[in-house]
Formats: sequence, C-alpha cells, structure tokens
Amino acid sequence: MSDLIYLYAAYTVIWAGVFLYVLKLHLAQRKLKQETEMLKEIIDEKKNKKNL
Amino acid sequence: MNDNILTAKNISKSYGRLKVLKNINLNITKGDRYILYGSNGAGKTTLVKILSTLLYADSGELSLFGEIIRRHSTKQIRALIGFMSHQSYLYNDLSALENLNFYANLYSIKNKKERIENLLKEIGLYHRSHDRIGNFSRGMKQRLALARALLHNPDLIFLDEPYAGLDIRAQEILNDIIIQLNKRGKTFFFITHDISKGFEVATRSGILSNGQIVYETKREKIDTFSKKYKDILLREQN
Amino acid sequence: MNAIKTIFLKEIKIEFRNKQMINNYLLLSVMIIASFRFAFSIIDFSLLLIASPIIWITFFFSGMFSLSPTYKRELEEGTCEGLLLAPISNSSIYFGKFLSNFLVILLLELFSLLIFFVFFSIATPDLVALFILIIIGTIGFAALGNIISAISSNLSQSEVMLPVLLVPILLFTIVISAISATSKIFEGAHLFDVMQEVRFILMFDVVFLAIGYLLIDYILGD
Amino acid sequence: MRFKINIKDLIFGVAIILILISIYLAFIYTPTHTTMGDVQRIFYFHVASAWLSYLAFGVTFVTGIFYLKSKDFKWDKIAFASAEIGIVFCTLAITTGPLWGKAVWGAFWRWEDLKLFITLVLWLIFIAYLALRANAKSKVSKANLSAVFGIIGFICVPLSFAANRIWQQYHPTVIATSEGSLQSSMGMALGISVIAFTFLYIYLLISKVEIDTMREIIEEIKQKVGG
Repeated sequence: MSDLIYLYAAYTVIWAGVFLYVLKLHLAQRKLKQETEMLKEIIDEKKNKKNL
Repeated sequence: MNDNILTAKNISKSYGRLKVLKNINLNITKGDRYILYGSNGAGKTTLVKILSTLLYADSGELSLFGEIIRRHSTKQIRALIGFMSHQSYLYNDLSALENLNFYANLYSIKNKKERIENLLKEIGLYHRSHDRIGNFSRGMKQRLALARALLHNPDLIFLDEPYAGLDIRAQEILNDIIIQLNKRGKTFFFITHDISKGFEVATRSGILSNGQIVYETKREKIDTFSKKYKDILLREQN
Repeated sequence: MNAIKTIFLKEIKIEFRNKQMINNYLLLSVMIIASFRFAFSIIDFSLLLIASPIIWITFFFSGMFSLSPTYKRELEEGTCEGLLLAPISNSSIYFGKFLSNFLVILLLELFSLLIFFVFFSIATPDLVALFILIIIGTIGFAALGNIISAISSNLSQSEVMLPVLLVPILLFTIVISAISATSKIFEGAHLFDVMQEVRFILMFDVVFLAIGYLLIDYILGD
Repeated sequence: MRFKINIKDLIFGVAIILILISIYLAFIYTPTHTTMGDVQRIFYFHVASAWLSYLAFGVTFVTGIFYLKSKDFKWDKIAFASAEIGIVFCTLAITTGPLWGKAVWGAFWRWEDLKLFITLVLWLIFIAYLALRANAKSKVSKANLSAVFGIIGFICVPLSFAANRIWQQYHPTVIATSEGSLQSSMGMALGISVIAFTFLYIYLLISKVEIDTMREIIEEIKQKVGG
C-alpha cells in the first residue's frame, strides 16, 4: 500500500511539469501580445505627430 | 583574353533579419585599382570578405578570374588572391621568417627560401628575420603583413583598411608598392572609411552606403568626390 | 597532406616555444594526482578498483586545458582568417591541429601516469597493453576534443563551456570504455582479454575523426 | 495565419482528449500488474515522457542537419524549440523513473539500468546544448554551432548505449523484466498515451516556434522605434 505514494508522486510530477510548461508558454505569449499593443500605440502616436 | 578579374552580380547577404548587402554589382578588370569608401557599418568588411571567398553570399553570383565561386571549389582561386587587413594574420610566438615560411608552405610556393629572403629585404626587415614578431612595432608588423599577403605573388589583392595604424612614411611606402605592383599587372581592391587616404592611387572609386554601392566614378577631382561622400554620410545619419 | 604537416608543425612549435604553458599543464597533472592521493589517504579503499578511474579522470581534466587554446589562440591573435584564406581545405586545419593535440595530450598522459605510479604504490600491470589503451583512447579524446574546442572557442566563457560540452559526450563513450578496460588490465588481464573494449574505442576514434572531418567546415566557415 | 491557429488548437484538443482516454486506460481499464502492483501504472506516462523526449531530441538532430544544409533560420528555431521541450520531458522521465524504481527495486536509481543511464546522458547532452546557445556571441554562430553540437550529441547516444552495455557485463546485475509480463491491454494503454504525448509535443512545438518568431519581430520593431 505504501507503494502508492510513489504512484501519486510520479503522476503529480508529470502533470505538474506539463501544466507548468504549458502555463509558461501561455504567459510568454500573453506578455508578447501586451508588448505588441504597446508598440502599436507608440507607432500610432508617432504617426499622429508626423501628420500634425 | 578576357580582362574581367572580378564580376559580382546582385550579391546580397544578411545576418538573420539584418540585411548587410543589397544587390551589389561590381566589375573589376585587370589592372584596376578600385577603392571603396564607406562609413563603419556600411557593409564594407562583409563585402570584401565575400569577394575574397572568406564568406559566401546568400544570393547573387560572384566570379573570380572567370570562374563562378561555389563552396568547396575555391582552393585554386584562393591561391591567386592576396588579402591584407588591419589584422596582421601573423603569429606572435613565431619569428618573421617562421611566419612567412608557414604561409609559404600553406600556399605551396616554389623556391620559397629565395622568395622570402627577397621580400624581407624589400620591406627592410631582413636583419630581424629571426626575431619573434611579438616584439615588433605596429608599423613593422604591418609591413610584414603586406609581405605575407604578397608572398604567393597573387594577381588580385584585397586591402581592408590598409592605412590604419600606419605613419605617413609607411603610407607612402604602401602607395609606392601598390603603384609598382600595379605596373606589373596586379589588380587592387581596397576599402577604407577615411576619404583623405588612398584616393590618389586609385583609378576607380566607389561609395558604399547601407549595403549598396551608391556612387561610382573614374578619375574625378578629389574635392568633388569628397563633397559627394560627405553628402552621403549626412544622408545616412538621417 | 602537406598542409596538415605544416599546420601540425606550427602548432607544436608554438606550444613548445611558450615553455610556461607546458610547465603549467604538467604542474596541473601533478596537482590532480596529488589531490586524489590526499582524498584517498583518510579512507580505506581498494587501490585496484580506483586506479583506473583516477588515471582517466586525471587524463581527461589535464588534457582538456591543453585543448582549450587550440582555436581560441587563432581567434584572439586574429590569425584564423589567415588560415581560412589559404588554398587549403578546412579539414587539413582540423587534422593538423588534431595531430598536435594528440601529441601534447599523450605526453601529458605519460607524465601523469609516471606521477601516478610514484604517488600510488600499485603492482605494475601489462604496460604494453596499458600504453596501447592510452594511445587509442587519446586518439578519440583529441579528435572529439579538437572539434568541441573549435565550437567553444566561439562562445563566451569558453574555458567553462569546453568541459560542459565535452563531458556528456566523451565521458560516456571513450572514457567509460577505457576505464573498464584499464581496470581489467590492472587486475592482471592482457590486451586480448579486453578486445571488446578496444574494438569499441577504435570505433569511437573512427566516428569522432569522421565527425570532425565532416563538420569542421560548418564551425570555421560562416 | 488564421488557419494555422485553428490547426494548433485542433491538435491541442486532440492531445487533451487522448490524454484523458489514456488516463482512463491507465487507471481503470488495465489490470493491476501481477508482481509490481498498482505502482506499475507509473509506467504509461513515464514511458510516454521518455518517448517524447527522444522524439524531440531526434527532431533537433534532423532540423540541425536541415539548417546546416540550407542555412535557413527557420530550422534553427524549430531545433531550439524542440530541444527545450525535450529537456522538459526528459526531466519528467528521469524524475518519475526513480519513483517507480524505488517501489519496484527498493532503490531510487540503478546505475546499471541502461535506459535510465542513457536518458540521463541525453539529458546532460541537451542541457549542454542549451548552455551552448546561451553563451553564443551572434545569431549566426549560435545557429551553426548548436546545430553541429546537436548532431554530434545525438549521434553519440547509440554509441554510448553500446559502450555502456559492455560496462554492465562487467558488473552483472539482475535485469528487471518489466516488459516480460506486459499484457496486451497494457500495451494498448501505453500506445494511446504515447500517441497522446506525440500530439502534445506537436502542439508545444508550434506554440514555442510561434512565440520565438513573435519575440524576434517585436525586438526588431523595438529597435526601429527606438532608433
């Protein structure tokens, strides 16, 4: 019965690992999206200044 | 006989997304002394490396001595090319003689002993043949570097910023050697950022800006040319 | 062939002209063996079992320091392009440097072995078999080490990167087979008893030399 | 672009469904192992993780060759993404392996076990691969050198496998025969989990490559805006 600890431990490791990696990718993607928005704003501002 | 020594057609090179050279077209015939000016970062060094087969272009076609350059097929062509840069390509732990001997062996030069002796005499370093060049001054090293570049009697000689680190006297010697060798039928291609140097020895001049040859001329007054160069540099900054 | 010889001679000349460098390598070997000696002086151990790993780990770490400057020197002195401009193939640069690496590492190893026998009193094994193992092991070591040195010389912190890149490949191929064979030799076996290991080491030698020959172009070129 | 995102989400969906199926198979459908007990159920995802890491390192190897042949940075990007995913799953495989080992053999690690050993060697090689990339000086040399190193590293793995077999004959031990009593239902569960992880891999690879591409473009725009 004590063996089952290893079973739980192993599955925790695997799913935590997979979950964390997927999460890391999603966070990176979200950060990049924010940066694109920011850049868009900056570029738009520059364009407006030029037009004025 | 075809007098075309170097023909570049639409040569482009980029590092990642950064385009260093854009559609360079160049034609150099036998006996030319071509000088190319350009600011730092204009792509001069990359261009001279491609023309001397050190690097390969992403696209376009380069032929040297009538042969199209491809990877792994350049050994014979390299034997016809001399290259001198601001780096000496010499080993500090070896003597002047050993350095030249090493390169003479790499280029499989016949009667190398005689040739090396003559060259050392010509550049005035014969009396220091057995000294380690780690102790040489910058000017002496540069002279030896020139001897190294001319060792195998190349027909086409590239000079990358050859005047850097030379005093006025050494610059005159270099110009003399260029003219002399040119009379014997050697072709020169050199690059520099300094408009005050090299213009008088060149038969053709060009300006490289942002990876493109934007201006080319033959025998123009230096005032007109340097005005043009300054304009281009100014435009680059904006 | 001529180019390989020329580069080999040049490397050897530079390596031995700078006497301090060779002295430092020799000193390092003494230090490594001495540190093993001290480390094992306070515990009970079976010399027969640890002799072979000690020898090869010493070879590995002292040899690595002599591999590190092979290409780095060319880059620092700015002579790399001088070689690349010459009408020779890149593989002759590789083989010339491989031969000089091989010779220098072999000398270091023979010296380390001598120091080992001084520090650890162990019955002398079949020396011919031992030397043959060392020679064929060193061929692979120099062949792979040379190519990894070419890679690491282009990296920042190249001295650290060389062992980081070399250990996972070299240790689990050549070194492990050599350790297995050498410990059998120390237990009294002869060369024909360890033919299986010898065959493996020779196979690695061939593979590593082939890798160097095929891939050096991509490391030295653009 | 729109179409590509749809494919990516589709693959992710398939991966999730297959993973749920294989969890069901692993815990409920398959019988308890006769000698190892329930703990044997680690096996399905442990093996799948190991498989995924071999696949990922294999992709790094192949795309490394493609890169050297074509000098197209696209291949380098895939090689790097695949190596990173490989490291993640290799880490999972070498942490779950000992957990299973502890239950079955009574010891966390057996140096004599070839599969553990080789997986560890692979892990070390590709950790070194990532370190190489982190220390490269330019984009071009990063791509060139890491491709060469990835190729050397991957070629040496089967050789290392072979070399260590003789080393193990030298230290003979009882080889655990886990596959010896593998039932067909267990085989199927394993097969499904391997397929599930393969889909997961494809999804992760596409995401990672997309992120790296986007990051590059943003860097470039930033430089333009800044300068």
